[in-house]
Amino acid sequence: MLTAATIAILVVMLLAIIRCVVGPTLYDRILAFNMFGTKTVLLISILGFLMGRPEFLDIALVYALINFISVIGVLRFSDSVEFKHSLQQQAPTKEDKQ
Amino acid sequence: MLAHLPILQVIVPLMAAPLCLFLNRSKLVWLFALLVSAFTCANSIFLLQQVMSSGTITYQLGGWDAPWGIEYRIDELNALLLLIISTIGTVVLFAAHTSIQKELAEDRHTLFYSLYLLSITGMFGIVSTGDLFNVFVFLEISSLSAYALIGLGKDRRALWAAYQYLIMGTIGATFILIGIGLLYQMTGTLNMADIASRLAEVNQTRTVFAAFVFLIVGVCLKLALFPLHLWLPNAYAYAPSIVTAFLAATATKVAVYLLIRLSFTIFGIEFSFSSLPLQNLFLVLGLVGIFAASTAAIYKTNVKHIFAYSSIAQVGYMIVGYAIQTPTGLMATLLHLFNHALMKSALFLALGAVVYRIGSAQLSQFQGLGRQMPLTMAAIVVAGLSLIGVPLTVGFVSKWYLLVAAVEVGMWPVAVLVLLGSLLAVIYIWRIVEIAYFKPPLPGREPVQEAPWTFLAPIWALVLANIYFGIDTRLSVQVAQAASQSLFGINP
Amino acid sequence: MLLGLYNYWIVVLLMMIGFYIVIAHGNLIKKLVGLTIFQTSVFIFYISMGNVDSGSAPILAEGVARYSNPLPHVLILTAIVVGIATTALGLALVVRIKESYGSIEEDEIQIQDQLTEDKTSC
Amino acid sequence: MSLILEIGSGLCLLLGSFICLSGGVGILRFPDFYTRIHAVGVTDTLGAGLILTGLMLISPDGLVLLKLIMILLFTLFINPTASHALAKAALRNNLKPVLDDSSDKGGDKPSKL
Amino acid sequence: MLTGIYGLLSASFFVVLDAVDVAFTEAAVGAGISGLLMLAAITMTGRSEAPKRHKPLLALLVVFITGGMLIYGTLDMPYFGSFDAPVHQHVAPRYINDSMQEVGVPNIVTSVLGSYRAFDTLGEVAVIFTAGIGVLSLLSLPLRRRSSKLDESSSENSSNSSQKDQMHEQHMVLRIVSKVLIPFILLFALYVQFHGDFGPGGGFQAGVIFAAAIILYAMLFGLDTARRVFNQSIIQLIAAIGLLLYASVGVVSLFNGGNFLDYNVLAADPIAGQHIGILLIELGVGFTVTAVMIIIFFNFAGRREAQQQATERNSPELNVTQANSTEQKGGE
Repeated sequence: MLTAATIAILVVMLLAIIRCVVGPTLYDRILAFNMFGTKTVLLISILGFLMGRPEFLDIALVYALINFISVIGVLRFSDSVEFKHSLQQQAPTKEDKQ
Repeated sequence: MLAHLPILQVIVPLMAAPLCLFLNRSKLVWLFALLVSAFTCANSIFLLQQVMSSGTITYQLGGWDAPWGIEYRIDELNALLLLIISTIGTVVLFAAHTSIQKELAEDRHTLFYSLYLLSITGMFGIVSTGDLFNVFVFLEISSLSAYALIGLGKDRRALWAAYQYLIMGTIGATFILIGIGLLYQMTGTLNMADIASRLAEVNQTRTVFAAFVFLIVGVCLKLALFPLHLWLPNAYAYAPSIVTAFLAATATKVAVYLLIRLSFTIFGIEFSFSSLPLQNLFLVLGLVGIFAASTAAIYKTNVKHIFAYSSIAQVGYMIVGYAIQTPTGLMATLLHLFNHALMKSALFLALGAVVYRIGSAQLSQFQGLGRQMPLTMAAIVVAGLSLIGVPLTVGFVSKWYLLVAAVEVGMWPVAVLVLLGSLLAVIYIWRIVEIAYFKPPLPGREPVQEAPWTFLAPIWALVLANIYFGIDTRLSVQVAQAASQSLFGINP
Repeated sequence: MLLGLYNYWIVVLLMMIGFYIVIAHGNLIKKLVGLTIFQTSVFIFYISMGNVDSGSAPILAEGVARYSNPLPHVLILTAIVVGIATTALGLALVVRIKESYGSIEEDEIQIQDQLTEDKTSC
Repeated sequence: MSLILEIGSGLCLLLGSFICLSGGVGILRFPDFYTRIHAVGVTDTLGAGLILTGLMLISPDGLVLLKLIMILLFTLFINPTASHALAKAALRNNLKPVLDDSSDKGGDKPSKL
Repeated sequence: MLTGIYGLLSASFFVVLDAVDVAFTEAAVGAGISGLLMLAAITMTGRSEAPKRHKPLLALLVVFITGGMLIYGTLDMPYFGSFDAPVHQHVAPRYINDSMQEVGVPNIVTSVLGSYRAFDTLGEVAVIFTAGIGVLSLLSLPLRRRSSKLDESSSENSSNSSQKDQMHEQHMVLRIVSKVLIPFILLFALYVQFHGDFGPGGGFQAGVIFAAAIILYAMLFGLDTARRVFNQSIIQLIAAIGLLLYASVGVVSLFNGGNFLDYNVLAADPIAGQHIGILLIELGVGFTVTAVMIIIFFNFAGRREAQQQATERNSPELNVTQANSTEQKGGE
């Protein structure tokens, strides 16, 4: 049963990576990234049981947290002004530096 | 406390670096850092004395025996390097306070000293450790702080130079890491002496050969050996003057040390020079390096650039001495390590003084400085003569031994080429002298004053050392001879 | 017969990818990303070196006979820290470069440098 | 007793895996961002919950159980929040729900990260 | 962001290979911190990229030579996972068999890291410290400018700040959830810190998690709010204290008559001494790592805000359009 779940999760991770690479928008990528992170958490927990070393759960826990933080981080930074206007902004910054 | 000398050498500057942040007053921090580096200097003199009288010192960190714990192992070579680094570090630091006041913003001063001490720590760590992975860790300390120090330069090109250095340096460090991994895989240990003893069984495997190649290439990246030197000139030219003076005198020396340590102690002479055509390769690279870099130096207009390229050329001399692979050749290399540190730090410090007064290191700005800053320019001339290798200076001593070594094994062409290379040095030194002494001062510029004494004292200390060790060669030659003989396994 | 070494070949592949990015890309941040990949490949190399068939994680527990080799893990912990330190410093440099040059492309920076050099030497 | 637990955990795991798989298919096959986030948001939370419950049923001791519960709680907290934030951010940046053609305004960004 | 996935993937890889501690670190570092830093840097530098590549041929050549060299080297290596490899025979058995008697810590990685090779770890802390100082020296803003900017933004540039508030308002759900989560994260970090003797974890990982929690706070509640709690100079001192704590443990053992970092002399019983020593140095590591990570992130983010304000002040018309667009978005 555990093995089956592992395989299923691996397949889902693969699908998520495909979506992540294909895009097409930034948000799709973030979404796939988030999903990937969740699946990693599950994968690690299951692996811990498979190998009989439940210490791995600590890592899964860290993953859950880090995943959240990095998704928030991506969102916050993609909200920022430069991100949206990075192309328009380059001209003025160049001028005022010289 | 005497038994703990090896570790104190590293640990004192390491602890002083965070302490700097507590003091937070520029002058106070400077005094503190100076005190610390003076301590390391004294410490290294003691160490050298101890090593010369009673042989190799080992020190087990954490009380664990060697292959399990980390071991410090100081022999003549390490002690010599420690002495060079700590002396140069102290003398250069003496001028730092004056210099960085012009070149750095006020709130960066504390950080500067902290980074400087960390950089010294890293170099001490590399030199004194007997554990291969420890070398990597301390290599990273010294190079990370070097990147940051270079990035502090005023010019924006300093940033770019630091970035290039970072990329090249990290590639080099990663190569070294791969090499360490391969070695570890074949021997199961990280201790240098232990690796050396266990390597004999697996000598013939391709893995060890690959490890050797990776380590050598990694070290050569750090060493700025001729084709891998691209990061060096800009890094030296745009860093703050103090940093240049310190790094130019020490950073490449540490890499040379690593090269020697790797090929002689760990892999053994037979392996190092028989598995690869290392001798010919290094001879050619060294000689080409001397000529290419000296020629490039002739055409540069920034004096810092000139001396940076000359550094690459000097690395070429060291490599030639190393590649001759006789005790005399190695001795010449070690002597040149010592001597080059003396003359390069003097030159770059004097340049720092010039930059302090006129705010530029462009050759065209040097007009008339010979009369306006007589002491500084005289120092540049003397150190420059030493760079060329004129008798009665240190440069002559090391080149003499290099020639002797080359002639001993019948490599006449090498000897001739080394002499020719020195002639190129004459040209670029002459350009500076000509502009500084024989051209009128720049019109429209206020008369430049002589450099302040905080500059002149260390500069002239170094210049006098240049002359002293050029006349009285007993000390340096004795130590270098002992070191090279012990590396070749000859008991004096 | 050579299948016993497959792990190292994956590492080599990763390493080559990372190294290629470092050398060939002009974008400074991409270079750093490549550097990270390069370093990580070395980490994997070390870790796979320390692995033992049917070994377990090196935390002492009852009923476990074989453990993986802990030493590579220790080394790599240190190396990871060194890696993140390098990355942080490199990114800081890139940010400063962007501020003062207005670009993070290698060739544009070189062109600008060339210009300033010409100006000063004239 | 232990047999029942094992059967229960097996069922939970299977169901969870199935739901995860369907989510994976969803993220790949659905036409635009908002439907995708729907697929992922729902299945991720439910699937993860089921799998973790399945693991809890066979956990050997208390500490492990506690950690699993913590992970479950975190997932329950984090996943909806992240999905919410993501959807909101997408909406604010004028990414309109499109059914036929996903080449809308956001699509022409060179999103390479 | 693909770096993030890459970090996650490589971490899972480490898990498969039994390297728990490494997976732990890579999870926190590769997926979390380094990704965040990359993002912060990318937002500051812009995402545009010149498509052209130079000298691909030369690069390929170099890469292939290196790769070929490595493959050539691998040919004589012991097989993957084989127990007879010299790696597993020479030094490592002592760690596995005797560390329990000599150090008394079940997690072998911790005992090697903290005791046998403690000096490497000291070097590692010094590296992190160096990086922190380096970033500080490169990115920190001059004090004068910062204070003057604060004045401006509070007095004349009120529209800007209100816009910022609006941005925070929009993340209501996020903020509340994070408020609930952050204490747990901090608690978890402490658990990792002190549980490192028995399970995966230790000072470095704990420090990263701790810093991540604070970074989360700073991202959602604004940098200035976070700065009020974690003053720049105080964090600097914390970083210094961590390194000093570590080194002074070594110095104390020097004075107690042992070698540097020899914990056996710290207490009457060697095992107890080892415990004290490892605990203290892990604390030191945790302090420094936390502080340095926060320093790095704050300086990146602070630089970004300064840049943003500078461009807004210098280009009013851009500012107006931005304001318009945000209004539109608010309306939707």
